[in-house]
Amino acid sequence: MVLENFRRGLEVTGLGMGLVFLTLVVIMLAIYLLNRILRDRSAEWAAPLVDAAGATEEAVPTSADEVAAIAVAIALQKQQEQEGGDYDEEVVGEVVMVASIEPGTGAWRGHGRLRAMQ
Amino acid sequence: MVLENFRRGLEVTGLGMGLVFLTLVVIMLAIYLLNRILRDRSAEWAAPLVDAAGATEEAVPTSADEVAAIAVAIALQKQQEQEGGDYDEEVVGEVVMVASIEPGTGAWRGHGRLRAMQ
Amino acid sequence: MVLENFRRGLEVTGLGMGLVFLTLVVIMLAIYLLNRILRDRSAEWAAPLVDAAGATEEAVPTSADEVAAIAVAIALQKQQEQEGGDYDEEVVGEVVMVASIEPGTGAWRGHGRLRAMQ
Amino acid sequence: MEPLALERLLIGFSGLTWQRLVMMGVGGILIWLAIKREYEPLLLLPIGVGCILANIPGTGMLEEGGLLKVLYDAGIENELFPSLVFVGIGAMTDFGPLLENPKYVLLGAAAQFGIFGTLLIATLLKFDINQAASIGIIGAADGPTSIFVASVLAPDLVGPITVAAYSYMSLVPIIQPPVMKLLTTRKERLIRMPYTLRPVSRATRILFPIVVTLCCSLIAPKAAALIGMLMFGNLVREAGVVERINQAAQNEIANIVTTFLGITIGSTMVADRFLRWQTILIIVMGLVAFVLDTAAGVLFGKLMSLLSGGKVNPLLGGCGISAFPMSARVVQKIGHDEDYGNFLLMHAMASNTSGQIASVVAGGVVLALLA
Amino acid sequence: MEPLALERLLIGFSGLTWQRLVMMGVGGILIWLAIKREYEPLLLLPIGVGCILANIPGTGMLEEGGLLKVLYDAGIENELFPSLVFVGIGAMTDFGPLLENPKYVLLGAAAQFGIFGTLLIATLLKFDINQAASIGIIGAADGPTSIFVASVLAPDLVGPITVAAYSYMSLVPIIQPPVMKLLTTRKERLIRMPYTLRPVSRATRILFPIVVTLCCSLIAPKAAALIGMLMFGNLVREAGVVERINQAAQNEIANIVTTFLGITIGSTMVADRFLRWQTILIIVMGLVAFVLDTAAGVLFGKLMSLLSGGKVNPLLGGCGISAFPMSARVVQKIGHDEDYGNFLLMHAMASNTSGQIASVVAGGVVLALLA
Amino acid sequence: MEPLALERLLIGFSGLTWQRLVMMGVGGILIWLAIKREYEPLLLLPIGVGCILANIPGTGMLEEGGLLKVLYDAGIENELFPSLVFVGIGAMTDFGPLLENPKYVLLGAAAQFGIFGTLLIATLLKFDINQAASIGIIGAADGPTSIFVASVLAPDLVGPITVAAYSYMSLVPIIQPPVMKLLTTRKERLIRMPYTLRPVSRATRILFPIVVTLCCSLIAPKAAALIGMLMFGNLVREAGVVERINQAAQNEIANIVTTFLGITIGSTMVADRFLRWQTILIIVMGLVAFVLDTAAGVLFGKLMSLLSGGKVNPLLGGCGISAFPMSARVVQKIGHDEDYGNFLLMHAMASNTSGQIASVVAGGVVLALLA
Ligand code: NA
Ligand code: NA
Ligand code: NA
Repeated sequence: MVLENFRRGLEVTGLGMGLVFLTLVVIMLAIYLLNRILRDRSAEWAAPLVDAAGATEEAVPTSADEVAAIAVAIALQKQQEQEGGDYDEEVVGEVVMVASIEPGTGAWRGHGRLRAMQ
Repeated sequence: MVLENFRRGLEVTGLGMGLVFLTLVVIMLAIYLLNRILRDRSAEWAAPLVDAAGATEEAVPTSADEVAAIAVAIALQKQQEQEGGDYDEEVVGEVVMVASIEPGTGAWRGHGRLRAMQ
Repeated sequence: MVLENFRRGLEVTGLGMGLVFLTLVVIMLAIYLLNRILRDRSAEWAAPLVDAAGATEEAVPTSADEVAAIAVAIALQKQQEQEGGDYDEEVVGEVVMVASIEPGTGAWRGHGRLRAMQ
Repeated sequence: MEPLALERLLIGFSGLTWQRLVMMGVGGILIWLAIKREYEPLLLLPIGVGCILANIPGTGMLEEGGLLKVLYDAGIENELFPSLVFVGIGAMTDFGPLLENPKYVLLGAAAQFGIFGTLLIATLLKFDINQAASIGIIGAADGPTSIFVASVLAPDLVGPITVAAYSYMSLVPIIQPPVMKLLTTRKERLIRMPYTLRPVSRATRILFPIVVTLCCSLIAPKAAALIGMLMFGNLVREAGVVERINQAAQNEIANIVTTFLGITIGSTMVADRFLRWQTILIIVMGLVAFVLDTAAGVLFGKLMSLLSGGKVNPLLGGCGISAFPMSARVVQKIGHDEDYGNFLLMHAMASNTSGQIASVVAGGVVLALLA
Repeated sequence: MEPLALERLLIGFSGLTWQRLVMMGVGGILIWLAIKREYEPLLLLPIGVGCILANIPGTGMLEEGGLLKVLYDAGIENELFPSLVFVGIGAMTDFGPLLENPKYVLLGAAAQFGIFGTLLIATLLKFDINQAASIGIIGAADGPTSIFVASVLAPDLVGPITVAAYSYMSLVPIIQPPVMKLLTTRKERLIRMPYTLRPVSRATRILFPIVVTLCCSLIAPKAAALIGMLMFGNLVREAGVVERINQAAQNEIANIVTTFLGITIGSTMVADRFLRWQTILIIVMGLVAFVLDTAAGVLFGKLMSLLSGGKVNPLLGGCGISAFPMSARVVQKIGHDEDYGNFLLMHAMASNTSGQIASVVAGGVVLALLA
Repeated sequence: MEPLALERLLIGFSGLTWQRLVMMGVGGILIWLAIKREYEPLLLLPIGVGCILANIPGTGMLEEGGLLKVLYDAGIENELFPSLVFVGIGAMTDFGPLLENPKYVLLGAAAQFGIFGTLLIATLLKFDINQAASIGIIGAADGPTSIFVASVLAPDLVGPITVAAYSYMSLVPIIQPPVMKLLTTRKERLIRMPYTLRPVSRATRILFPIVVTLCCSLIAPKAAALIGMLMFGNLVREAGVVERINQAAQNEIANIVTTFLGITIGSTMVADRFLRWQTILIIVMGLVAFVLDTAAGVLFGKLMSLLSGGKVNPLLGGCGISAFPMSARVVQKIGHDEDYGNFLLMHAMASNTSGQIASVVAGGVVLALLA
């Protein structure tokens, strides 16, 4: 019984590792293909615009802008403080993230949500 | 069969549109009635006060102002203390997180919630 | 039947109150014991550190202070722009809302969460 | 390894008929519409994913105990998901404009004619009466109502009907304007409607959802679950003392249910049920339903305009459907384009929210007559 | 249209008995209490809505596959909802004051006498033993415990019992003071209790919920689900390393479950089960239970005061019930009104939180003895 | 009171065997590991609580209608919970590094050898083939996959397997380094891999989850539920137009499910199923699986290094497992410790995320071959 199980296990191992490699090789090739085909067409899939309801799920630009502006100000001040320190990409990325301020429960935002559920 | 279905459909349409109109006419009359009866009594249903637990679910402006004021004070003090001190990367990261100020898990607020569920 | 139920009720009352007191006396003794044993060892169970992913779920006070400070600055500037005009509650309201910024989808924070679920 | 196991291993490929491939393509198109065109992405994206997953052979996800079957039984079969979505919609809807102008309630009733008109046409296209009614219900312009009714009367058609309903709701800004313009004269469209804010007491706002629940449920008891949940949500919104439930309805519950609703509806779109001529007919009929809705609403608007001595702009009738707030905005835009000083929005909102209620009532009535 | 269909169409009106109308009125009153008087609005408002919906004829919502039946089966029948609510309560409760003053644990035990005293009276009023126990459990002053016990011992009475429990919890500031004053002398009420903060180690806070779970569950295994979830919530709170679960327990889970708990409880209040003399007796008995709780607690407080040589203010006994933190605040207020320098709050909190635990134990014991 | 009732009353003590006490101790240890050592606290703490509750005698929580049984049936039996957790993981995972460096996909495949190697060893230890496969799946280094597979092939072993999987995932920073160092030369570890940011188009990011779903599901249909949900989560993340679902997946759904997943898994750890020699073997085999994963990955990394002319650092192979991002960080640290100028993190991330996908595929393949 043990040997029978082991024999079965060998089959499972062979077929299993084979299938895992097969699947991932296919995925690898698919990524290469996607990267090749879609490199130039990325502009076509532009970032989502403000939707028809005038409401986005994301931050409200105005307030976000304000906050972002402030964030930049802080970042710049810090940079000065650090006297030309290693001011890297990270900072920019984080400034962007400030935008995820929740706009509150304003009416139009509510409508934006609402519309998506009816 | 088609005609039978169509005949049935006509019945459904007649009864259906009739009932829809009936329902909405009743609702319309009810609203007129409510508006007439309740116009003068609106003061009676005053806005909900801060509940007995001393906690509201909404944001409490006053405390926010206070917190903001305190924050400014802290920020200013920090600036003075540091005077070009070791402001490290981490701080930038925290600017992003700023936002996660929870209106507080203060004890009384918790009790306000709690009371409602026992 | 009523008397039979009442008799049964007396049994339930006696046993019931007895068991309730028994349980709570045991709990009381357990707390005394815990307090005695663990008073000196409290340092050992230190507060949880920032986790390996560098992300905490709690708010980061420092950053909150900074944002709050900024918010106040905005509010003040707006007030000045309006030249003592109708500076109404709304502005304050917005200051409050700054607090609801989501910490973002920062990569490492995400990883912190992620790690906990795999 | 026995041959059986090998065969089972290849089920993914051996079972891959062209029909399933087509359906995966349909799923892909829905995802594309959701992301690229932003057509109701919260619904169409999960529907697309569900459609793709449901058409992969041999996954067992649609069988007893499988993930998609579990979700279907948990939320569609018993109509839990549409009901819960309505709690969220109710909590997000401000019926204030309707309370200020109760007469526009009638416009919502008129615009439900699309449901019944389409039902009639569908019977002529050889659909049986229950199927025809389910197709007509696309004219409710309301996702949960469509799912609710179709899952009772014609479970096999839930997929295409839901997809049609959500798609045309996204297309309201394209479908409605030509119909509205065709049926109105320029003079009618120029009718200005001054808006005076009439304060509505808090008591009215609180009693409104209760009254609506009672009226609708007594006349159309089968609508009670939907209208009850819609109005429960609205009561929670207006009560002001249950902010935790209000937030839960608008956020936690709405988000979680929406996620699973889409996937589950998508999973009903299996090849052998979806790839029929019927489906194309349903898609076409859905468009007819939206057009008839708009037409009936506008014509009724003209009647009201006539009776009121020209004080009502007939365009308002066109937005008596459930697609909120897109339809109200369409009316505002058309009026505004003709005359920069014409602001119909608040009136249109009243008409539009009445369409929300009327569509649920219509769904309940259809169920009462046929279920 | 066949006559059958027409009859079915009018079921909303033909089935509308006066009893159902009365029940809708009861639902309306509960909503009014929730909004206008703010009596436990998070529970009473949904209960009111559920009550109205359940009494509309012909909706099918209480039948197999209907919305309210689905919710009932999903959460009350199997006692899932009360258990989950307890996770949230545990996560929101700070047992610190109790850990600082363990002796007040006994006050929580004494105040459970209301359960058993009421049970005895109820048997004399011709309720059978299980019904009597379910009515007595109103004296637990604890919604989930009442639902948990009553849904096992007397499912028909879940509605009135739950409504009574939540209503009287809201009325604690009105019910308790006269009883407390009647049973204490002014001299007793003037007893000051200085509060010295005794630091409780983190290890104690973490071990406390585990120890309580073990003690309670071993002595009263039927209480394991409730006490286990209550203490799981508290462990999650004190552990400090599972903030996501802590937040989920206090927010997502608590809000979602609370929403459905109320509607579902309300849906059990159908006319033929609710409109009996029994119901009025239950409402009255509930008041008796709260009064007996308070009286037994205060009398036990007097005993402790005696034994401690006058160092314990007997008022503390009155807040050994589960209604937290209202009851503790009542005691603080009474003490403070008599003597502006008397601050009993922290001691009262200890007594009050012990009432939380004791009430669950009592519920488990009742189930163990009778289920 | 009849003797029967008294006996039932004491069931808590009379049923308290030493085995149950030991299991409560095990639960306590898990809670201690969660809080004190912070080993996957979000999972191990609830598991510990579930373990304690499940071993208290006479609670009825594991019987039909009991809380733990209800949760088990609702989420583990039908594999709903693991699937839903994957939606959250997908929404939290950035596959960007993998899309920039597709060749590292192969490292994820190689590191799955631990699953099969352990399976082979387990068969020699007299486990039957299904049990052996379930034990091997600990090597997926992936909680939900382990639960998913084990609950089908060997439901009795779900408890120890899940605990082993989560525990060793926490121990990755301790288990992997010695294996990695043992199998690589210092020269190999010093290989620097410059990282150049290659922009990945939004279209690629959006199509990636769909393509992965199709590839994996067609080859291993049994993996469709898991991979489908993982990739649904990722699509939701990348789509950018369904932020509500994205947030729900990462927060509401993830938190709620995680809470119950742990308790439910813990509840399978009852004394008579857990206290066997088998359990100890499973714990040991789990460690073997992690070691074999790492070894196979590193060896394959050496092969890639050889074939690429020394441009690939073999350490990358070691993080081709699902334990993300701990494993990637281990590789970064080892490389960095040897050479302060060596930054392997982004490459390691690619390898690590490919391990995420590969582990699910492996789970599906195992199910396809044995279920
Ligand atoms: Na609607
Ligand atoms: Na309690
Ligand atoms: Na994984």
